[in-house]
Amino acid sequence: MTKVKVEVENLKKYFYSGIFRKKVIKAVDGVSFEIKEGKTLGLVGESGCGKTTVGRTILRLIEPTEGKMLFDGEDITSLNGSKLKKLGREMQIIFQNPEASLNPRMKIYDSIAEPLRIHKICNKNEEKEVIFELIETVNLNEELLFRYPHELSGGQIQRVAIARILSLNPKFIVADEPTSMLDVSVQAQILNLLKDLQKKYAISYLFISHDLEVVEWMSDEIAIMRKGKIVEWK
Amino acid sequence: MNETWIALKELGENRMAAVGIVIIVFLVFVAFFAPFFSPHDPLEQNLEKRLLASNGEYPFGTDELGRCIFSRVMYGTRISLEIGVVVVGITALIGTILGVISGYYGGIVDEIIMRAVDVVLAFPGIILALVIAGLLGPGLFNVILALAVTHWPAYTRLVRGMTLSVKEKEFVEAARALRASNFYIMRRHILPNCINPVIVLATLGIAHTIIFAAALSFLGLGIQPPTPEWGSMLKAGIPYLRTAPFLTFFPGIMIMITVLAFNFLGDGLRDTLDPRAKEMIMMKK
Amino acid sequence: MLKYILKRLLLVFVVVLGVTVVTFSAMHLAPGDPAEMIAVARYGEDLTQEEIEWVRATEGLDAPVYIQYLGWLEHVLRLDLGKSLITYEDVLGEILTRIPATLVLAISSLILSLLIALPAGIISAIRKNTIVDNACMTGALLGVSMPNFWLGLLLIWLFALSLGLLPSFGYGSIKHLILPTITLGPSMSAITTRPTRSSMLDVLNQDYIVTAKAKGLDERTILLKHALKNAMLPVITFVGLQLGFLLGGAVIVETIFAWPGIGRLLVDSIYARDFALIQGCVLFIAVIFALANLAVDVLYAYLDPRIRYEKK
Amino acid sequence: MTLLRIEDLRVYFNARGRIVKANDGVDLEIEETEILGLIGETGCGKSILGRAIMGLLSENVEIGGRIIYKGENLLELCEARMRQIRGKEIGMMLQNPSTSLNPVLTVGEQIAEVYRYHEGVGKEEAKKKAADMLKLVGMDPKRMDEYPHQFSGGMKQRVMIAIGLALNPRILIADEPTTGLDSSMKKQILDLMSGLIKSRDVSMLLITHDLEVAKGVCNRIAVMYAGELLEIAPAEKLLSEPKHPYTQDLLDSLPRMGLNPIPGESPSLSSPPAGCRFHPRCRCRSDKCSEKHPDMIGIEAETYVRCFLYKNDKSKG
Repeated sequence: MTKVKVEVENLKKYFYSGIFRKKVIKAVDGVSFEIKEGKTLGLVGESGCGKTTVGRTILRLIEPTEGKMLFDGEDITSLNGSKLKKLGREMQIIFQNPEASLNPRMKIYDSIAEPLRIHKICNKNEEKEVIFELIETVNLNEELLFRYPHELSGGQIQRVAIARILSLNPKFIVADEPTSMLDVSVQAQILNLLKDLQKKYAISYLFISHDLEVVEWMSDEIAIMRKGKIVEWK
Repeated sequence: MNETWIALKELGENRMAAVGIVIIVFLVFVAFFAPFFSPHDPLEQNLEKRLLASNGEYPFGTDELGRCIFSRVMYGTRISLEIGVVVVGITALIGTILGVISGYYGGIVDEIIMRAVDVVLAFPGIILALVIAGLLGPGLFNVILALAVTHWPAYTRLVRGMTLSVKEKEFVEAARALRASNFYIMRRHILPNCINPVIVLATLGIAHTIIFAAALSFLGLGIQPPTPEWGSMLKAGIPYLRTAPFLTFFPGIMIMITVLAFNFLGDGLRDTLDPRAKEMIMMKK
Repeated sequence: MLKYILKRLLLVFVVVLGVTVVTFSAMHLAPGDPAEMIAVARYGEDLTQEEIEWVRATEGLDAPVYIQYLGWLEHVLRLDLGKSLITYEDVLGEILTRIPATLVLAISSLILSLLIALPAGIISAIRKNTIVDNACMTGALLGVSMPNFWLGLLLIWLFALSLGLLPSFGYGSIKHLILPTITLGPSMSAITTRPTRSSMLDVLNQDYIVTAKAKGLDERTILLKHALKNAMLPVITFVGLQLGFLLGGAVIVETIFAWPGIGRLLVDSIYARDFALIQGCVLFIAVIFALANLAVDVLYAYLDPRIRYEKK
Repeated sequence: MTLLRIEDLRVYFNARGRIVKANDGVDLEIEETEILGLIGETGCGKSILGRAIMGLLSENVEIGGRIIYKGENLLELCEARMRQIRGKEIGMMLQNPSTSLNPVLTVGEQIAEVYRYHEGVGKEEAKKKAADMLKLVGMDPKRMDEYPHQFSGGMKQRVMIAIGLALNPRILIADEPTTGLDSSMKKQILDLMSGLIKSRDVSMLLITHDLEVAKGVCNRIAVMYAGELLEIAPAEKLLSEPKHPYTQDLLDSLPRMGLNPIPGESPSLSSPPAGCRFHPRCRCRSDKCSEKHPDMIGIEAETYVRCFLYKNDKSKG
């Protein structure tokens, strides 16, 4: 039996607004699921249903209001400090908007090197080797390394985004509408790349999208969200 | 080609910016070498030769105490540039740091910083500077202090606004997902994306500060005579406006040229550094 | 809307309080003994220590700074700004007699500046990168770079001293108003021209202008009906912020032209180190500035339907 | 009957020293009462084509070729004549309804002004006609005094339709009318548009990147790639038996066809590859493809393709 990689129990995230914090928006309202090693859970829903918040919360980019999250059986709901930093190597995220997902003032090389430097994974000499290997994995041309993001196409940027998190060797990736802003011909490239990587490195995905067809193609299991709750499983 | 190089090249092609740079280089040269090139000691009085019009010995004439206006104007460059650069250096640095912190952390820190900004901005800048300089008494240090107190909020406001929008960008979230420290994110991701408008504002700020400083001196609340300073020279020239208008003419035009040069440069920088302006507008307006 | 105004008024209160704290602290951080300075200002240089101590005691300067401040504040809340330390005139009365002169100057300068800035900004946006545009923008830069104290002196020299057409100083007739207005108005217009232009350019690049063109509307309708109102909204806020420039400029212009406004009163009271009067002027200017900005923001909110109909 | 004929349209402009050929020799006809889909990926020049027809490109853009409408070349018309055609003869809906409506004018006014301007009717009359138009697009005419920000995205799109169809133009150019809408809303808007267009005998040029959108509504589809058309065919036929390798691959890259990617990236419009513009990504390429630029040829009835795989069939086409 494959083991469970990520487990979410009764996750809730409420946003409060108004002068007396009385207005409540229940962005996520009691969501539970588990994702097995090397498998993909698809999360579908229309805009504003809370699917993005779920992804951000698991990564602890947003603190949950209630609920529990487990990674490899360990409770990560209130992890902090160096343990949380270490978790950053295990769980990563890919974003929707290629235009905004790379720092426009950093060369592609530095963007890809960033995770290596933050987590002090290798020294300067090895760094170069690792980066060249990474871009080969995602099928990018070496020439692009010394350009700026605005000189790249959306598909290329998405590859860079994938390459940079691969350097950490993550076991779980939240893919938040990674292709919704790409052309169909390029969308297929990225989705295929994600699938190949999954096979190669046994990565688990939480694949978030509004496009049911894409999710069906990508996922082993599908949860449909509406108004903060999972309303249907497929 | 290198991005910076392209930007510099574009700046050079911008006629106004080029004029600004040439004037500024010239002024810096004048300030630096004033002791070598000024025909007279700017403080040397010669009461027999007071209020002389332009002549061979005194290119811009002499003032009410018989001092050489040309030499005084040259030395005046020093003090104006010094005030401009020092005030902007301090305020841009402090203002930017506060702005990044305020925008990035939000909450109570933001609240405190922004209320401080409100207090300073709730008051016409020159008047606040005037009150502070007036109360602390004249002198270079007090002028710089008064101008610094009134100028930092401009940077804080600008940078805070930019930080708020950059913070929402996905690359910042990506860095957070990488578990980069807040300091790292501010230094590597937020700051570089705010810096261009700060450079523009700082350049225009030098222009602004030079006028303010001269205004303070003009009102007798800044640099005091006999120090050669353009604003106080103007003030000293008022009684002789009818008989010897050149007393006010030369310092005035120097202020204007200096300020204009920095405004030209700032304007040119705005065109080259502002990515929105760079975008080609191809659809019909 | 009412809630918004109330919130803003509260902020005005906080901010004005802050400003007075700053000036009050500056007064007490200032070098020298305030009691001695006041005594000198009142009675001349020849003073005994007793006389100085007497001034200190009668003016309450022996109390700790925060007590002095709270005392002052308490009087302010009763609309009592105290008496001038030197002339014993009532500060509030003194300020109120000076306000009209400043308002006349500010309003005439504001009108003049808008009459120049709005057409110049709009035309340079429409005729972007033409000679007209370049001329307007260069003119604006020249205007911003022109110190108004120098401009004032040049105008006096030319129109009053050389040509003898206008009075060089004083207050009372339209003629007296002309030179101060020309000193202040155009330099403010120079500041407003650029934002007007860029706001207009911004609007002209919006999709709804393309929609208007696609409807087949003519240039005039598009400019006057579709572009202008949108472009003017940000300019209104900007003009609000520039009121500060106007008040600041008034200080200098009033000094040059011996114009009996509040700006000159402030400068004179600084020269005299008349703390009560300084504090009163500061308070008044801060309140005027804050209320004017509030009025501008309310006007903006009223004119922009996106804000007007926000809560429904 | 051909309503509008585009002949050899070339739209070039200068972007930081490079010549961008946004449209490079486009030939296209819009027939009476048809819905013509113009399909293409980001940056292929399809929106430029729509704006070129309306004369809405800025002066620094170089335009060549001809756009013939009712015997007149639109590219040569004076601004005054062009204004009469815009809105009245050819209507247009822009991509993003949130930015395409004027925020400070009521939606009623934005519809009514069209009548006042083109038909010279009075204020009241125009208002009444605007109310009718709102009703027609399924909105409550009582809301005509509200401002755009008070409406949802789908509602705003309805207002855009009302503006586009207000004067009952002969052609409506709709540029990505469904971007930013949720899938259920997408369908509603498309159904509304195609229904109105059919009932009013209007032709439509539907510009979109979304094959699914084009599928349900279009009669014919033209496929654009890197500034030129690669294939034109009746919609059914194009979707069931695509001829051009690009069209085939594009369909194959849809999720339901198995998400088979096309390798590589679309070329930049300032330096397209020599020969056939698609050849670097094409799985059928031969040496000829990189050397010679293929012409658009008719191969079957109403089917045109720009590819060396096919032979010109002069009897048809």
